[in-house]
Amino acid sequence: MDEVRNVKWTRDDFERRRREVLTQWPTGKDVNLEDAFEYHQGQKPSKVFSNALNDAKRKQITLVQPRAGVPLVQDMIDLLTYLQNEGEADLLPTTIDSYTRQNRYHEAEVGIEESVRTQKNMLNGFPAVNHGVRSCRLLIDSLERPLQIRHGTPDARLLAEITYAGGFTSFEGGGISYNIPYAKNVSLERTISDWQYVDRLTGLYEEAGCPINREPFGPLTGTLVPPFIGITVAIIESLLAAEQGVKNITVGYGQCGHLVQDVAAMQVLQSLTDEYLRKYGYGDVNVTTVLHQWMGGFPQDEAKAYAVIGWGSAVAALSHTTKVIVKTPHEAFGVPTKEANASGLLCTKQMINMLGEQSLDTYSLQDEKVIIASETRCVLDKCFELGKGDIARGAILAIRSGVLDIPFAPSRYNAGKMLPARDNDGAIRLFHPGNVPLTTELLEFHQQKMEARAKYEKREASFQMVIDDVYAISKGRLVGRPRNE
Amino acid sequence: MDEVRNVKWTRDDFERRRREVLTQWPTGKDVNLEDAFEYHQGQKPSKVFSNALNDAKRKQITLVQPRAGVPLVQDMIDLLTYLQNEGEADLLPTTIDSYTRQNRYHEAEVGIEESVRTQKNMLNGFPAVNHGVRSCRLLIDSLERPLQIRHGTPDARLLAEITYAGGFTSFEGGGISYNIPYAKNVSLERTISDWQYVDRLTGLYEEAGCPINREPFGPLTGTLVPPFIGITVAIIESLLAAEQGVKNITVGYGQCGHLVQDVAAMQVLQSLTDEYLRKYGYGDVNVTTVLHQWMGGFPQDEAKAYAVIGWGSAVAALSHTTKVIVKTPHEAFGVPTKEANASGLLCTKQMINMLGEQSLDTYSLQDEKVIIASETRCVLDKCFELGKGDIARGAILAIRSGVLDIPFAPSRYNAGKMLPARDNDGAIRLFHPGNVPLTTELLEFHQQKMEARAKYEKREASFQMVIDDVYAISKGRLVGRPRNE
Amino acid sequence: MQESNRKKLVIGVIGADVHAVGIRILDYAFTDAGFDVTNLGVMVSQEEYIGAAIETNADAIVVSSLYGHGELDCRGLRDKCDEAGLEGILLYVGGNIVVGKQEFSDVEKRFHAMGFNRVFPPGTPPETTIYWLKKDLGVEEGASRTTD
Amino acid sequence: MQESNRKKLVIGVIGADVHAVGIRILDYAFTDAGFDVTNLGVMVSQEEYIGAAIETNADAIVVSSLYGHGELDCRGLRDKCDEAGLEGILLYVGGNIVVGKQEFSDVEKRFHAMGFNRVFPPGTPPETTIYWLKKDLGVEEGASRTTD
Ligand code: B12
Ligand code: B12
Repeated sequence: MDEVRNVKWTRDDFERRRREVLTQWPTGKDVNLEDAFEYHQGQKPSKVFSNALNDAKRKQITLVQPRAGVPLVQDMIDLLTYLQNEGEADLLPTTIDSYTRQNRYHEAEVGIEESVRTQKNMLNGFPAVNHGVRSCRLLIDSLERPLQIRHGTPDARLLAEITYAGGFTSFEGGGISYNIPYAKNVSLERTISDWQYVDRLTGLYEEAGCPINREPFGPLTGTLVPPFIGITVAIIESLLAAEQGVKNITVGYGQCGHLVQDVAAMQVLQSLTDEYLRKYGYGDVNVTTVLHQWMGGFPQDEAKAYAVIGWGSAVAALSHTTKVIVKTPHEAFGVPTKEANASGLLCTKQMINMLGEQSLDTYSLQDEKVIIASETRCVLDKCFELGKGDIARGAILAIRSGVLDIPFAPSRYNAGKMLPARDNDGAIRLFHPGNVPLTTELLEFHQQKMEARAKYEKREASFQMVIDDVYAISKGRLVGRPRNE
Repeated sequence: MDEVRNVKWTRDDFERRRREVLTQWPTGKDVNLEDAFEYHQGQKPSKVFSNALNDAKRKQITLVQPRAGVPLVQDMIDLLTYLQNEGEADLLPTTIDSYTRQNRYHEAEVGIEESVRTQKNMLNGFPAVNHGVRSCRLLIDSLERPLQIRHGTPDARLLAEITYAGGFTSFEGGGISYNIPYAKNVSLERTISDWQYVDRLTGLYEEAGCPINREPFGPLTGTLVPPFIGITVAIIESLLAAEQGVKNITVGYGQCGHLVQDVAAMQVLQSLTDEYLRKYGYGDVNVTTVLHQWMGGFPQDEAKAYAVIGWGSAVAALSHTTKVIVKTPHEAFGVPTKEANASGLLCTKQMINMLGEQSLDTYSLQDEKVIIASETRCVLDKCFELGKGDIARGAILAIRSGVLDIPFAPSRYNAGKMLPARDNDGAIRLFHPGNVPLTTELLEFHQQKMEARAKYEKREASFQMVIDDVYAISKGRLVGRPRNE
Repeated sequence: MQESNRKKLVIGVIGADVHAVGIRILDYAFTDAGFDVTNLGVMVSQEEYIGAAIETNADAIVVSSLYGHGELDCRGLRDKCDEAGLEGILLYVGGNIVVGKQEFSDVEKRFHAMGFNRVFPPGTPPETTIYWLKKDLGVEEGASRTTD
Repeated sequence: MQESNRKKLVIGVIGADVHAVGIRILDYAFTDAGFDVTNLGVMVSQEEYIGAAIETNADAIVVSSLYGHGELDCRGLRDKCDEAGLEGILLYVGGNIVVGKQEFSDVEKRFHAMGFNRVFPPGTPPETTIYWLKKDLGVEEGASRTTD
């Protein structure tokens, strides 16, 4: 593979790869760009994702979106219709199954057949590649709201081709955020390049007047990710996407649970993404934000799960994110029923609407914003430095060396040297910084926060503390206190 | 009746009335103070309400308490055992039925008989007077947590006698808070005097070394009550109680829905109650606080109800109230099943525990505290002035004249001239001040807030706006926006 | 609608029930919809409804009950109406009329058996009640003042 | 417990599943409880489990599956173990092993039929698994290192 650089692909480069991509599975042959553009151009404006988001941002309201995916087409239509009508969802998803995410289309085919045979859902999502362009359009045409593909696919080129041609107007993922938390053995060179493909494809649609929204996956592993890590990844992926011609980006963040830290993070996410895009010449990109309700382990009790959902909704409302991705009371068990999914939506909607007029203006919010922004700049500027000005190159080197380090990631390309833990108030701090290049003052800040907690809990900061934090919310707390407490 | 004054009753005065009280219903004859003191003194300390509250206050944690009452004794034991064990309730209630609340013991008796006959709960609570001392002790002895009587009884003298002798260690209510929202035709002279009786009785127990916690009913009508109104009533009832020898008081407040206003109100509630008690010579009273989750109309959808419950829990946690009174997902329909009740508790518990370490320190919190405290002082000081220094007298005159005015109250002794409405951010302000004696600056403040909302909504402030606010939360919002919006 | 043509309603909250908010809003909404409303407020006895209905020559009695004792409180109201010469007067009941979340069709049956013409579930919006009142009392839609 | 006496476990997350948190914690907890743990991480194929079990002479294979495809991924594992000469090796499975919230007793039955010795529901704490491992592998409680 050529060395990966953050440079817009030529049409030739793109076409050369494209021939390969479209033959990965038989349904690829049904993709026709001209026909696709026409389909998009004929779409009702209210069904175009970017329109809904830009509109919400202007009105300062927060849209509500579930996750949902089942193996069969008609079931999928029924499910989404239900979430739209009964769940009052503003935006609709199509969550892709895990075989498709690994490009294992043969196994996905088995899953479809088994699901038909057993009348049970044997796949954890919708295998869009196997179903192909026509089935996607059937989905789009059956529903009133904009639809997005949500997945976790390191190589999503064929998936993007098929679902874009199928009429989807938003696509989640990115070269880092859909690799490190979602793969074990795939190199960053590979995924960044494959996502440049997706972004270039998105650019082609934009150039044809068909806006397609792109959404880097903010929460990463969903497990004690310090805000600046997620924000750094979001900004890098925004820069990479913008270079390929993407014009509509939604940057995301997974709720940490600490009100002030979360609101600060959402604000920094928006402002620093805007700033870096402007600085590097992509000032014309529309940036919106998404908050993911708590992405770590959930409590099993449904009433307790509602509390976690409610708290995520409150944070989304108070930080005025453009949209919020919703969990369900079944989270700890498995893919939710449509009723459970709608319940999560309705709980969220009520909270969002109740709190939409309110804002936070705490003293500590200012401090926290300064801290998160400083941390992000430390890492991001170091990435540029490592890449000698090229952020694609820089990101690869940063992750390799642990400058950019994602906790609890399955990928062997991730250093995994940094260890996060909560401070005594519940904010996520660094228990061990690994190679993350923070300033001495910031490192001291984290250290003091951890010491304060250790002192309060009368124990040394240790990996046990991290484990306690991983379990905490599922056991009814935010901070994982010692068991004997 | 003698003129009511805030003066400690003599033992003679008390005994004279007592003979009357204990003969109001046959079960009264089983009350024996010496025996009652002995029963209380033999109680496990962990089952005494005041101990639990003082302990929680010291530890800065928030205890969780449901409402619950069914007509029959064994059902009541089963219900409370369930809420204690499955619902993880820290404090237990016994909610009294509405006939008992109106001293209609004959009708309560019919309700008991009908409930036995039809195997349905024909009463909306537990008729403790009809069941008598022994049944109360059966309740107390069957449970591990402290128990409180929660009711809404203008004349609760016999109820207090029986349930105190029955071993309850906390009793809700007060001469204003259990009259104006709970009665139509009962004079304040009457209820303040009757509650002096209850408070004096409480004092006798305290003097015998049996602490009984008293809790003025903070939320009043639960319908758009501006914070300073509730706080003023709480302080007046605390002063009246303290004079009669009450030593453990929990002042309460019904959540308004606006985060900053609610947290500010809880803080002012604690600090001003402490201040006025100290100022008038009752510095030895232990004051704790309670937040009631949203007391107005609830949404019917259970998932939406969870959002309202969750938001109340979040506010309780962030303001570190000593306890929180919990609603259930059945609120809009009727008295909840035990499962629904436990769900409300578990949702609350999760939220409280997740957020317990966090606090709010917003800029506007300081402003809001100054506003609420100033408003409260305006009304309270005027009450003292009207009563020529006597707060019992002053309260009666203040309510008669609308100086102290409770919105949407059923009592004909309440002026009902003040009209509340929400401002554009959702805080409760005065749409029409009636005779409430605020300073010109405060009146101007309220007026400006209402004008800002009217302008935003492009309509005049009117009673329709108030109605829209009454419905708002049940329809999924906090601020009742015009329908066409 | 002419003053004299206005249909007359007696409304109130029955029994020992003090829920004061809903009835105030119903008063406002019914008046706004063109009815002549006599609002007895909360804690209204069966005798008070009947007295007021006779006095105002009412077309309907609208009983509100929120607190759960509705079933005990409403028993015998139809008979008492008949005895008092109010045979056939329209009787509505609504609110949270029984204890707890019960299957509404059962509840409706029981209250129909008690002589109520219409029985409404929790949270019925004023518009619905107004719609049925007009229908049952033969008020033409066009003639009435509309809420805006 | 002597080094040589330690029971040997092969653990990992099966199939295309990348949930990395639980297995890391199980590794930590099993090691702490005195087992010799070979952790294959996420996305482990049946062949990899078997290879590692032969190589380390393992006493048990602990299969974790979170993402819902457990039923498809686990099929045939027992047969392949038998073919590879691992007859009778202890097979555990746990996590969120099917799609959605299903009646666990049914799920358990299906996985028992597939040859798993023990099947655990969502959110099983490490202590429970350790308890059964010790029981099934005949580890005396007193002899093992305890978690504190
Ligand atoms: C964090 C998380 C993620 C992260 C994972 C990051 C990473 N790489 O690790 C991200 C966001 C990337 C993710 C992705 C996906 N996830 Co996910 N995820 C979760 C979540 C919220 C928490 C998991 C976790 O870390 N828990 C904390 C650890 C400590 O607990 P644990 O994993 O449960 O493990 C413990 C126990 O289960 C037990 N245990 C585990 N294995 C075994 C084995 C044995 C023998 C025993 C005895 C015990 C045992 O011990 C462990 C330690 O205590 C869960 C839901 C939940 N539990 O709340 C969903 C969940 C597991 N995910 C799910 C799904 C479907 C997915 C996706 C397919 C996306 C989608 N469609 O929504 C992808 C899958 C990608 C892939 N190929 O695998 C579903 C599985 C559905 C099902 N089984 O029906 C869940 C249940 C959510 C849901 N309700 O839909 N996920
Ligand atoms: C506010 C409130 C109170 C306040 C009332 C203040 C006051 N004086 O007005 C306070 C705190 C004092 C209170 C006290 C009690 N309450 Co209360 N209260 C409520 C609450 C939260 C809201 C009521 C309200 O104002 N809603 C707003 C108005 C606009 O709506 P509405 O009252 O429902 O009326 C509308 C409709 O129902 C309809 N409607 C009403 N009547 C009629 C009649 C007809 C014919 C039609 C067609 C329509 C109709 O039109 C109205 C306008 O839109 C409700 C639960 C809920 N709905 O969320 C419980 C609720 C009504 N209360 C209840 C109870 C039990 C009590 C108490 C006994 C205390 C207790 N055990 O918990 C006491 C009773 C005291 C007494 N003697 O009456 C129960 C009734 C239970 C049941 N039926 O099974 C409820 C349902 C709560 C619950 N789930 O337990 N309460």
